[in-house]
Amino acid sequence: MGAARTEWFHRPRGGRVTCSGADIATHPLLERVEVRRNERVAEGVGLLVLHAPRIAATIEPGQFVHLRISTGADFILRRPFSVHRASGETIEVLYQVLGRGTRELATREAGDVMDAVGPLGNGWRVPVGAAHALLVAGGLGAAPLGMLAERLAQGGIAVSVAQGAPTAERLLARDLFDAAARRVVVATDDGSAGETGFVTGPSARLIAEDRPDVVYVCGPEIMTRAVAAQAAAAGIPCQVSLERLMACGIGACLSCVVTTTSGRKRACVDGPVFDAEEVCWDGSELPPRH
Amino acid sequence: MGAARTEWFHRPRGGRVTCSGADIATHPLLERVEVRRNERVAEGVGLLVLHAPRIAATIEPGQFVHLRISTGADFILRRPFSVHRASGETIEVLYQVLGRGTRELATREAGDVMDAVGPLGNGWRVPVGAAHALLVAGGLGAAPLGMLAERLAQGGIAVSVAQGAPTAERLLARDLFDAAARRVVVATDDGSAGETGFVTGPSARLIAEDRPDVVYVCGPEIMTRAVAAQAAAAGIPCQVSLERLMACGIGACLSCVVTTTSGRKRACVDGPVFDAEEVCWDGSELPPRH
Amino acid sequence: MDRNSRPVTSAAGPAPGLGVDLAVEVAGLDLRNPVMTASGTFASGREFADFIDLSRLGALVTKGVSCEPWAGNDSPRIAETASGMLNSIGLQNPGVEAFCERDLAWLRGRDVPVIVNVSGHSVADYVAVVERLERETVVAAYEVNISCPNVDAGGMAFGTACAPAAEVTRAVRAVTRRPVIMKLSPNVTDIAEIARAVEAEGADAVSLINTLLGMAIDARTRRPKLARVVGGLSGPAIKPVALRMVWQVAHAVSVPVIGCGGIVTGEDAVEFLLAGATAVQVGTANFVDPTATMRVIDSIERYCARNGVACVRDLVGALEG
Amino acid sequence: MDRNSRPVTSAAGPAPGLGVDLAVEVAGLDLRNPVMTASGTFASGREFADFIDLSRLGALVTKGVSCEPWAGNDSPRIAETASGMLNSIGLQNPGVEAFCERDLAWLRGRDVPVIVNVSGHSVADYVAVVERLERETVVAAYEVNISCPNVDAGGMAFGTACAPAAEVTRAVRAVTRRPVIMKLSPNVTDIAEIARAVEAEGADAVSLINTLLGMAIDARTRRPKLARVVGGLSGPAIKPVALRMVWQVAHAVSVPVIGCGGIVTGEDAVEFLLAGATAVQVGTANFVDPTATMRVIDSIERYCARNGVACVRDLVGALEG
Ligand SMILES: Cc1cc2nc3c(=O)[nH]c(=O)nc-3n(C[C@H](O)[C@H](O)[C@H](O)COP(=O)(O)OP(=O)(O)OC[C@H]3O[C@@H](n4cnc5c(N)ncnc54)[C@H](O)[C@@H]3O)c2cc1C
Ligand SMILES: Cc1cc2nc3c(=O)[nH]c(=O)nc-3n(C[C@H](O)[C@H](O)[C@H](O)COP(=O)(O)OP(=O)(O)OC[C@H]3O[C@@H](n4cnc5c(N)ncnc54)[C@H](O)[C@@H]3O)c2cc1C
Ligand SMILES: Cc1cc2nc3c(=O)[nH]c(=O)nc-3n(C[C@H](O)[C@H](O)[C@H](O)COP(=O)(O)O)c2cc1C
Ligand SMILES: Cc1cc2nc3c(=O)[nH]c(=O)nc-3n(C[C@H](O)[C@H](O)[C@H](O)COP(=O)(O)O)c2cc1C
Ligand code: FES
Ligand code: FES
Repeated sequence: MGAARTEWFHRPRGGRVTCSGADIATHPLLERVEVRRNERVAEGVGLLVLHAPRIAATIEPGQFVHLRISTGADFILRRPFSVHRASGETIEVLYQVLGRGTRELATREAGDVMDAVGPLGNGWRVPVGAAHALLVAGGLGAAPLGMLAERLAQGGIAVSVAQGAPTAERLLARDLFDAAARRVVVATDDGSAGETGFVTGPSARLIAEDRPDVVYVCGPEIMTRAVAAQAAAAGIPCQVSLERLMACGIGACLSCVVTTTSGRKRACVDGPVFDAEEVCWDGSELPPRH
Repeated sequence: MGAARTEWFHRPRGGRVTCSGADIATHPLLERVEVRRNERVAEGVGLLVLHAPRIAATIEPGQFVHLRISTGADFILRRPFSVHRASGETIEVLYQVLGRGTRELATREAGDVMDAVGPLGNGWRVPVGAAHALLVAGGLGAAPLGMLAERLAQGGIAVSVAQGAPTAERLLARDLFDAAARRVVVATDDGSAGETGFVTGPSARLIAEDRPDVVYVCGPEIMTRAVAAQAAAAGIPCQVSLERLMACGIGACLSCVVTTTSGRKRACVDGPVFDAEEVCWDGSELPPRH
Repeated sequence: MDRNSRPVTSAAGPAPGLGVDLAVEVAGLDLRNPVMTASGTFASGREFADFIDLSRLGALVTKGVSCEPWAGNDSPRIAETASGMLNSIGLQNPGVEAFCERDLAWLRGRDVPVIVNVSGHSVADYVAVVERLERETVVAAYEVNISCPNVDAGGMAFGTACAPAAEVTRAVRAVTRRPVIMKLSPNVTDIAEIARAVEAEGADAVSLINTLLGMAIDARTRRPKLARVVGGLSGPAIKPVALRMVWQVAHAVSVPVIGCGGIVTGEDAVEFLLAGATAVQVGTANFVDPTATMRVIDSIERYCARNGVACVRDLVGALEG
Repeated sequence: MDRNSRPVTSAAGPAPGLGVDLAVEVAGLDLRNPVMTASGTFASGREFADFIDLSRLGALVTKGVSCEPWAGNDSPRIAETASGMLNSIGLQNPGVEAFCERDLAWLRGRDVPVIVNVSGHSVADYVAVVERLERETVVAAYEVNISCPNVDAGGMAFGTACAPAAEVTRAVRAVTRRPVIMKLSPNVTDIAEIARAVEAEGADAVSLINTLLGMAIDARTRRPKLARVVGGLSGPAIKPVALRMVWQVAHAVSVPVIGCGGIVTGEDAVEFLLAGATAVQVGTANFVDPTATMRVIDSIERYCARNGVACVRDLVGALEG
């Protein structure tokens, strides 16, 4: 069932889909980045555009940056954010305002500087010969899938999107999905756009109707797991992006482990993208967001 | 030698010098204040103008406010600052940028709000029948003496000032002193204004030449002590404003004690102004500023 | 300057009245809510009366009082640290006699349960203080401080081993029928063991934690920041240690636990209740915000209302596995 | 994607060369400066090689290694707290064999003294790890962790009483001539006593502090923030406790003390040296800034230059009364 693991070896990088082997070593760097824009895009969600030429030059879809938000004297861990889009010398981050760090992030203005570590983690990989991909996004899960949609389309791979969110306004990255995908099906909790309900409805339908060659999932872990099960049942290879609490972000502290069939792996370097088949859903996911 | 302690019972409040007994109870309040201006007045020194109508209404020269500078999530003690001047609904603070709190204070802009506890502490008192006062200011010690000079002059008391600072630029509150005093003698460490050297030169001369009825001193403790000794030798009553580390500022924590002839007293409520005679200089002053 | 001409302070208003039952019982005391002041951070309340309505407190715990007057330590006595502060006040107090005359006299009729924090250099000292206080009707209970890191003789020494902790408890227990709360030190290998020892001698409750022994150095002057060199660490920095100890002790004893250490918000207080505390104390936060206790009470109430908790007692020990 | 096509990282440059002698000797090791990494916060250095020049470190202390592979604890394993963090990693490691093959092989020839942090569930475990490591020439010294609060058997239990601490020291001492550094737990009543016990059994140095046992609760979910409930508190929050313990231990033993706990800046490091540490370790700060160790080294050097300290060793224990 599913593609053998060794077939996951292309990275969806623009038109040139390069082959790079399974154990892609990421060489993150520490970059002083400047805020170019920081604006509200939906209730409690901001879009941060950073001038980060060195990170932008190499970041792949699915990778993330670790931002040092606080400029104060006090100690605060970095915060990890997927890169939603990279173009030229800038990277974009879609963030949900939740706690101390993201509240502070929301107050940053154009011209402010902070430092970022990145690119971090592995990215989404494309199975050899894939022609059609389904992207399933739940809430903020749209963030790392936006850049993937763009790159897949540029690489000539057909894209379908199933997207869910609490409300129409919170269907993020719509511009990228609309531009890249030949089909976007949405569901909202309140029915303000698309069908009423979870994204697992559209994803099941798209898997059945479109028979994609690969499914990419990012969202709340309970949703991710459900979609992974749908893909597995249909025998379609599936990759999932998982969130864990992260201290270092570079593989040193072991705070971010995910239990896999081959032992505990670090979400920050061995992930955040995992082959769904290898993930042991052990109940250690983060509590759902407010 | 010196005036008997019971004679210290007038407060220098504008034209109406009221009698209020020795044990003046201060009723501080917690006020949300708004920054009206915050500007550099000298190397490393800022002037903060706060809209604080309720504190401004009752504050006396020599009293201070306890500012909550940090707006972040992290814990930081309040910082005490003498009120340099009060007029109408505003109070002014002259502050030296030293550490974490004052560095952050320096970044506050017009429109920012913070909260202040005040008025705190006792103020300077005027001996009965005093007609001529000498104010001795060292560095930032000019802050609480500025308002005193203004109020004494308004009350018809002749004012002389001896002022010292590292450089001419750092002779603070000059406007208030020049307007209120009939004589201002200055000394700077580098000779950029007045005589070269410490303020203890001018203070000794003014004590000898002018024979004031009272001496008010604020500055580094080593200077304060020296001037207090000059006044004592001349048999002139002297009040000193002392700095101690303060946690609560309202008399509850006992962190700010000053050793006096009648035991340990709290600088925040029993001071910061003390009758020089009662202070036991026990070497517990703060280390000199940078 | 007329006292009455000064503007009335911005005392936090009365409870929002969300229909939540905030009452708790600790060691036989009925408290209107679980929020007390932490000893030494609130004096005897007088200084805070300009800011808050003291009668809204669950209980008021006074600054430690000893038999004879204590002068405390030299200055500097505090140092700010990351998310906390060190203090080496050293239990400065005017002695129990002056305390009764000034502080208790002022507290009489204030409509707030008064818990007197008791210090001593010896077992006899503790007993003498309590015996003197027995004559004062305003005293609702004793909190016996066997955990102050800032005095040379006595203080923490009593709280860092079972035998002396038990001995102080036994001696105090023998001279009063009022509730005895033993205040425990966190500077120990096994706080649960100490808690069990004082419970066995008749303590009606335990309160914890007192401050962690710490130190700060000024690299510029190369000197300790405190004249006494070492002092007690308090504030948000110690909250994780305090929560852990409350949780351990709540599982080790059956008397109520009063939790303390770094509480600034209502959420902090709720965390202590969930960990097993029946009541909480707010300490260092009072210095930063003199209305801190009121904020904490109101916010616990809102937490309960929002989460469908009808009665705050339902939170006690309700940590889910 | 070619590895070489990626831009070179912004590794902090070489020492500014202010003519300060930064070298220290600890337990027979000659270090180019007093700054080490703290175990468990730096893996085996590989992850940091993109950011800094490892050969500039005084020494590199590896993540704890045990005889058999350990899976560590469940997630979540960390929680941020006020000026600090809790971790309950639980010494996850691939076992000494894999460690030698992967980590030590990579470290060979890196021109940095390697100190291997050793864990065990039993005395025999510790001995077995050291015996295996004796065959590896790249190992300069052992740091024996008898203070991890995150494992059930062993770990901290060895570090919280004199007898087991002494026993582990004796056993390890018997199987190696390399320097043995015992890493002490702060979760004790009297850390000086433990330090003396391990010194008596031949420890060449002591390092302290490991993390303080703490806990965090999510009021919203009513659950502990860590799957294991309790974890170790590190970061600036604990610095005052660490400094105090270093100062106490430096007065209690004559072997060198390696100070650790909340060091973020060069000034923090200087404070530890003044308190009596001969070297320091930077831990949690590495997570916030992967170049933290370099910043600390450079800033110690600048401190010395500015204050006329020709040789960093002159700072050790130079606290003024
Ligand atoms: C690889 C990765 C990519 C991510 N990408 C995005 C993104 O594109 N957009 C976005 O809005 N969020 C993203 N997140 C989640 C984001 O990191 C958290 O929402 C954020 O750290 C919360 O910080 P806070 O200070 O507001 O919350 P707090 O609750 O105050 O944070 C406390 C601690 O918990 C951690 N934390 C809290 N929630 C999460 C979470 N869900 N995942 C990981 N750590 C968490 C914080 O990093 C911090 O250490 C991503 C997480 C990971 C691991
Ligand atoms: C009654 C009183 C009136 C004062 N008036 C003025 C004034 O008008 N202008 C002015 O510039 N300064 C004044 N000070 C000193 C001022 O409070 C400190 O400079 C300021 O708190 C330093 O804060 P920081 O965060 O920059 O320094 P940090 O060194 O980071 O502060 C750390 C801690 O030390 C305390 N502290 C540091 N230096 C002093 C000091 N000299 N006195 C008291 N506490 C200190 C801080 O309050 C804080 O708790 C006054 C102090 C007192 C007690
Ligand atoms: C300035 C100060 C003085 C204190 N004095 C006492 C005291 O007299 N008796 C006592 O039992 N605890 C005393 N404590 C300890 C507090 O009551 C409390 O246990 C500790 O500060 C931890 O709580 P916090 O973090 O909320 O402050 C004092 C604490 C501070 C900060
Ligand atoms: C994530 C993490 C893992 C750790 N693992 C180890 C370990 O394996 N062995 C050990 O002796 N100490 C370990 N420690 C403790 C640190 O080495 C250090 O003693 C402690 O974190 C205090 O220093 P800090 O405040 O600078 O982090 C670990 C600490 C952290 C935060
Ligand atoms: S966050 Fe440190 S190993 Fe993944
Ligand atoms: S600062 Fe608290 S008593 Fe003076």
